[in-house]
Amino acid sequence: MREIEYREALREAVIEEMDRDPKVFLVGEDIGVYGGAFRVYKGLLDKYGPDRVVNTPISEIAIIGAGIGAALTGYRPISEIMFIDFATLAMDQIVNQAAKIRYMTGDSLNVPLVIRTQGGAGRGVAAQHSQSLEAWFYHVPGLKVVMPATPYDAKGLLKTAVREDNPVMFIEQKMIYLNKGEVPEEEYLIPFGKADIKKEGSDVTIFAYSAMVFEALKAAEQLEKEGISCEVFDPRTLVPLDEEALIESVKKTSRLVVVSEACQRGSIASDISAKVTDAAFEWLDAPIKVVAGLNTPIPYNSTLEKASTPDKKDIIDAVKGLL
Amino acid sequence: MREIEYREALREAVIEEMDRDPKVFLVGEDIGVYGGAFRVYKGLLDKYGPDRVVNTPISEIAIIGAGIGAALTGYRPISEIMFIDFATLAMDQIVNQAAKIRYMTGDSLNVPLVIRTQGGAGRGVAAQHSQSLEAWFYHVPGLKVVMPATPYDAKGLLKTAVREDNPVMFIEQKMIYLNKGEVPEEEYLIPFGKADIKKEGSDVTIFAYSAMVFEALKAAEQLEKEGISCEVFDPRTLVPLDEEALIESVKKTSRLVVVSEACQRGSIASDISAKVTDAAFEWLDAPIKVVAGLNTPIPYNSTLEKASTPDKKDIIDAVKGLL
Amino acid sequence: MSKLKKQEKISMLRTLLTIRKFEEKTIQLYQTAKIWGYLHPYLGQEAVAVGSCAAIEKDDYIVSTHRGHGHCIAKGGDLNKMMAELLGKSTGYCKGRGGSMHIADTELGILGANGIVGGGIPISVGAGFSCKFDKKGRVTICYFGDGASNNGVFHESLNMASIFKLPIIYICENNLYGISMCSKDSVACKNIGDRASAYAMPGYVIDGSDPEEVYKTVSGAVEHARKGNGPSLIEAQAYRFTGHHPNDPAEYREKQEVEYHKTEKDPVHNYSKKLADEKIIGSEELEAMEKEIQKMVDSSVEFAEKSPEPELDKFLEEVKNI
Amino acid sequence: MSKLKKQEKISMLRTLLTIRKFEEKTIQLYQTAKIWGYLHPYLGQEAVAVGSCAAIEKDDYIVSTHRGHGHCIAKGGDLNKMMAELLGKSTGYCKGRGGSMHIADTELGILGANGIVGGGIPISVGAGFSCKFDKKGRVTICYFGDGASNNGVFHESLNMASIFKLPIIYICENNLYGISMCSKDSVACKNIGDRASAYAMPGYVIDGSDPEEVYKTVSGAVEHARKGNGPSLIEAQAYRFTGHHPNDPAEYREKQEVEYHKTEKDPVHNYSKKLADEKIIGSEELEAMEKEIQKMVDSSVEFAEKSPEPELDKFLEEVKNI
Ligand SMILES: Cc1ncc(C[n+]2csc(CCOP(=O)(O)OP(=O)(O)O)c2C)c(N)n1
Ligand SMILES: Cc1ncc(C[n+]2csc(CCOP(=O)(O)OP(=O)(O)O)c2C)c(N)n1
Ligand SMILES: [Mg+2]
Ligand SMILES: [Mg+2]
Repeated sequence: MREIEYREALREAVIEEMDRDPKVFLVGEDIGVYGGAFRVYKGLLDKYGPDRVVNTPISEIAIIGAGIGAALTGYRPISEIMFIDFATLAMDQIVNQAAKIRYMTGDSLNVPLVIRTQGGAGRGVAAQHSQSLEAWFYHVPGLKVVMPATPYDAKGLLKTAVREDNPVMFIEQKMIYLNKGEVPEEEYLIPFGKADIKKEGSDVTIFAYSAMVFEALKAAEQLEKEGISCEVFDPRTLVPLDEEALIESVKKTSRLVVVSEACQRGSIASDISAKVTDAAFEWLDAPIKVVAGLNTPIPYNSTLEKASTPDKKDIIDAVKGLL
Repeated sequence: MREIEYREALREAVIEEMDRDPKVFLVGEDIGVYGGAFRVYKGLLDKYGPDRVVNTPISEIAIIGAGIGAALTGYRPISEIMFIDFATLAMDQIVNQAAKIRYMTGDSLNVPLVIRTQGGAGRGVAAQHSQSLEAWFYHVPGLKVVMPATPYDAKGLLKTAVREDNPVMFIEQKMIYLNKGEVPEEEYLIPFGKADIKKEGSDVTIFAYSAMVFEALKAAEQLEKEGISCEVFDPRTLVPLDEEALIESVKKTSRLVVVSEACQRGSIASDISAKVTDAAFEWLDAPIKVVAGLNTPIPYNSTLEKASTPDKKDIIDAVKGLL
Repeated sequence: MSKLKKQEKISMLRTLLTIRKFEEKTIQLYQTAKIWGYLHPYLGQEAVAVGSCAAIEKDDYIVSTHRGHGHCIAKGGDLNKMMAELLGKSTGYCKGRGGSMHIADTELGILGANGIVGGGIPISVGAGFSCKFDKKGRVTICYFGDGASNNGVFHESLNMASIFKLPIIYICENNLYGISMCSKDSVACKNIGDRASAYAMPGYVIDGSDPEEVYKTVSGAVEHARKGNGPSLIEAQAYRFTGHHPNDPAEYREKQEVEYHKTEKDPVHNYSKKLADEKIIGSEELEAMEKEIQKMVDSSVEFAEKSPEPELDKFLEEVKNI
Repeated sequence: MSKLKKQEKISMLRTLLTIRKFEEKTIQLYQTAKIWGYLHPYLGQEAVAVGSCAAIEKDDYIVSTHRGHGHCIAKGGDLNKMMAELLGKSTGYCKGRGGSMHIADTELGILGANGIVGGGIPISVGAGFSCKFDKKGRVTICYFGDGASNNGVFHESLNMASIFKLPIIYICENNLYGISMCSKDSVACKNIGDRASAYAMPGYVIDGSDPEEVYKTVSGAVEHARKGNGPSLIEAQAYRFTGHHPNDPAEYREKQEVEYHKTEKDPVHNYSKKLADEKIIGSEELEAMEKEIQKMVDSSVEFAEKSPEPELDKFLEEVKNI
């Protein structure tokens, strides 16, 4: 199969959905000629014109508001927040408005809005451009949270997000835009709430999402050589979460390592740990191990930066600690 | 000992600290003549004048910014966000600025800022005025998170917060402002990171904070009658967390119920569960039980509202489920 | 923009009275604890909603606020569903989930009230995009208060609306207060309407107690918008007759100020008198109208009281799909 | 406000040159990957920082931006510590933790650069309160870009600064672009400086490529502020000579526009020439000055390169106290 970059997969998804449905349009900063900070929208202004590729001022809360208002009135906007760190400026519209409108209004209104953004460390862009804040959105009833790791998942899930009738936080990771992966030429969709076992295994389940899937795979590969068989479980969407598949995997392996790039305190990793403790305590042969970021703002210096988020080695250590 | 209201305890703390240190001042909406939405600052404008009780326009992000800038330059402001739901408008200043400035600037600067706010359900003020969002701040390195349950704790911790050299989220709960409790006339301070066992017990530890402490106490009282002895563990400050005391309590009781008013998915309750699983798995006789809010925007209708946050009964059920 | 016909004037008066009586009733119900949570009465500002909604069509949009009953009624909202919502009943606009601050009606283009001050302003931008893209000549009215005009969302939204020439009419209801802070103290410049120049859009400062003045100004702004010339900002000066909410004694206001507005600037009283003076409505007709409206309001209460509470089981089921 | 003395002019030229040469060096280092992350060069805007910082005292405050090296140098920042920070070293201003966008120096009143566009604007309000409360006549300069002026924080902060009459000088550096969006497209009104009227404060639109014009205007605003008359807004028009960052080819700009500014509006070149024409500095003197500055910049690189990396163990220890 052909291989394309993660960002190309996203672009294809957007193009297919914009061609399919004239109600889909894009709003965000520097998404015109510039094509977006990571060039996901490169060429789209030329293709669709300024009414469908709305290049905005630096006005995060209005970017989300524009998406919500259009969504309420029949459109299917994709609002972009350039860095998830800047979502801090738009939290009212995301959390108090988009997430709650359908519920609060007794289903009178609904908000088919996709919010595309990206987070994570690894590029030396320091504390205000490297956060992993997905746990905030995960904690807000009314938001879907999607964090694809591969080009294949990115494309299939973004297309599903555009067709979803409720707001979706679609969170990418800045280090994987240039990763290549197999993506079929034919159209496909990936349903929300359906995990993907990125590698099967029998001794330990490693739950990992977004860029951490690759650290988990590297860890699994090395552990394989040492005779330890790991299952790499990628939920792909955190809300809804494929709990059933997760419990099944844990029942099979009896051991769980949960990985998240975000800082450990209050991370989604903790939540998964609590969930599985509650649902599958009797199946566990060892305490669940959480591997997550340090409780620190992300430092600029690259040695420190690397030390502040988990990698292959941390996962290997955690797995070995369970056996 | 004399008994005073929670809000009076807060007011006393503010007065004592303002009298002690001329650098302490207040910023927020309707805190002048009006005395704040819950009248915590009643009379303070008269007492201290408009330079120390700065009544602002409805400008949440500037209210926090005003606090940060003053804190950077030698003052000790208390910024108020009327409802924690409105902190969504100020997240950049709280999270990207206040929380990170000391770290990012290599300790050149620091931010002795207290952010007072309140959250929680119970007053029929629906989805945009009833959230429990402490998990967001808990997840942000660089913020202290304080959530006192009693007038005594409220006063002692607020005084400590004002003297703390780093930003503090001081989160109250709207239903307990009129609660009365014993507060000595003499000055006292309560250190951060020091839990308070609100009731000793031997069979199960109930971890609860803020208003949930009272539900836990009610549950414990009833369970006592049925011969089940519960220890009610109130961390008082969530960051820093008195992990040591918690582990000790769990070692004693071998069973843990964690309670949080916030919606369960991604709550602090989950995080505590994960922490204790990791640190005291071998001491546990049963899986940790999380009792938390439903994953829903808080409804207006009071029957539904009540059903959406935990109460005594939910805690009793959880405790019994462990035995 | 056409001149108001006699029938239209009577219709405006009817709506003024409807809002007035509806709000008086909600305050009663609040004081007897049938309505709880927050309630922000629209008393004193009726002419803003009435004059502005009279200037638009059913398929135009409005974005409302926490003080939103008036907007809703003026746009054609159903009193029964409103009252049922205030009582938290399953027949309410929001099935009892929202209460006073979240009423919406898609059919009528009511895109929702809002518990967040200024929360609707960014949303109006998106509705404005829809109106522009649809090319059906639709417009959006966005209401907000003097207090909201100091929030950052005002700035971002009006700037964006202007650069994309969105057909939006921004109506700032300056009722002189946020909760307790006077707009003379909270707004740095003299008139909020003057802030329009910062966004290169037309700005107006008008008497919001006069429905015809509101109608006229809004009609002009609507025409401007429908022609593709973009948004306008209208500061409609009116007064909040009650405290911020029914239990607010409003000690931060001078008695005189309150008295002045209640006696000199009561939109309902003044407009009744005007139409009487113009012989558009006779005193008997007016009395009949008032009675009829009162009956409607009373029957909305009856409807609401008889309506069932939301079912707990259903709620627990619904929550799984949030 | 005093007229500039000869020595002061020379000092301004020296600072212009220092910023110029520092920034040229950082771009080199970025292209050889010694500096990583984000780097936003100040080339072309030097006169804004220089003219404005010349108008204030050491104990006055500045609040800077992501494009902040110029502000830092003009306020007296230490080149060694700056360069060491850019190289992520433990001797840097932020001990290597912050990088380009977070440099601060309490002693010099530099309250920090910022990675968030507009992030410093609300902070300036608090610094302004301090200045006001202290009654020592201190002022705060708050820098931000044309792009930032469209963010809500601008509105809330300027409104608040005005109603409390805070001694703040808001300097909007309009370099014509956000990242790629031209301020002619992003700002709804003609001049950002004109937005001052929305906050009832004096507004100015000036040539930001001329350090003396900047100095003069800022001095006036500083005097206004020190007298207790509150804030001012100054739009200083300048141009970003590079792309948004060193790797940005800036295809969204016309070549002509770039050429025009580089040839006609180069603040460093123009001011060198002016002082030469005014016989304030001779060509040899200038050459010597340039050499000396180049040496200083080079030695800052040397200092930085020789400096130790932050220690990992210490970091892990520190993290426990965050
Ligand atoms: C963002 C936000 N801040 C504060 C509040 C609390 N609050 C509710 S209404 C109100 C006053 C609003 O004033 P204005 O915009 O003038 O509207 P009015 O109440 O006068 O109609 C305030 C401060 C809120 N709901 N939302
Ligand atoms: C809140 C926020 N939104 C977006 C960005 C991404 N960003 C970094 S610099 C920049 C352009 C800023 O433009 P301007 O304020 O004119 O400053 P300039 O770069 O021209 O100095 C943008 C959009 C950011 N850092 N912060
Ligand atoms: Mg008002
Ligand atoms: Mg710019």
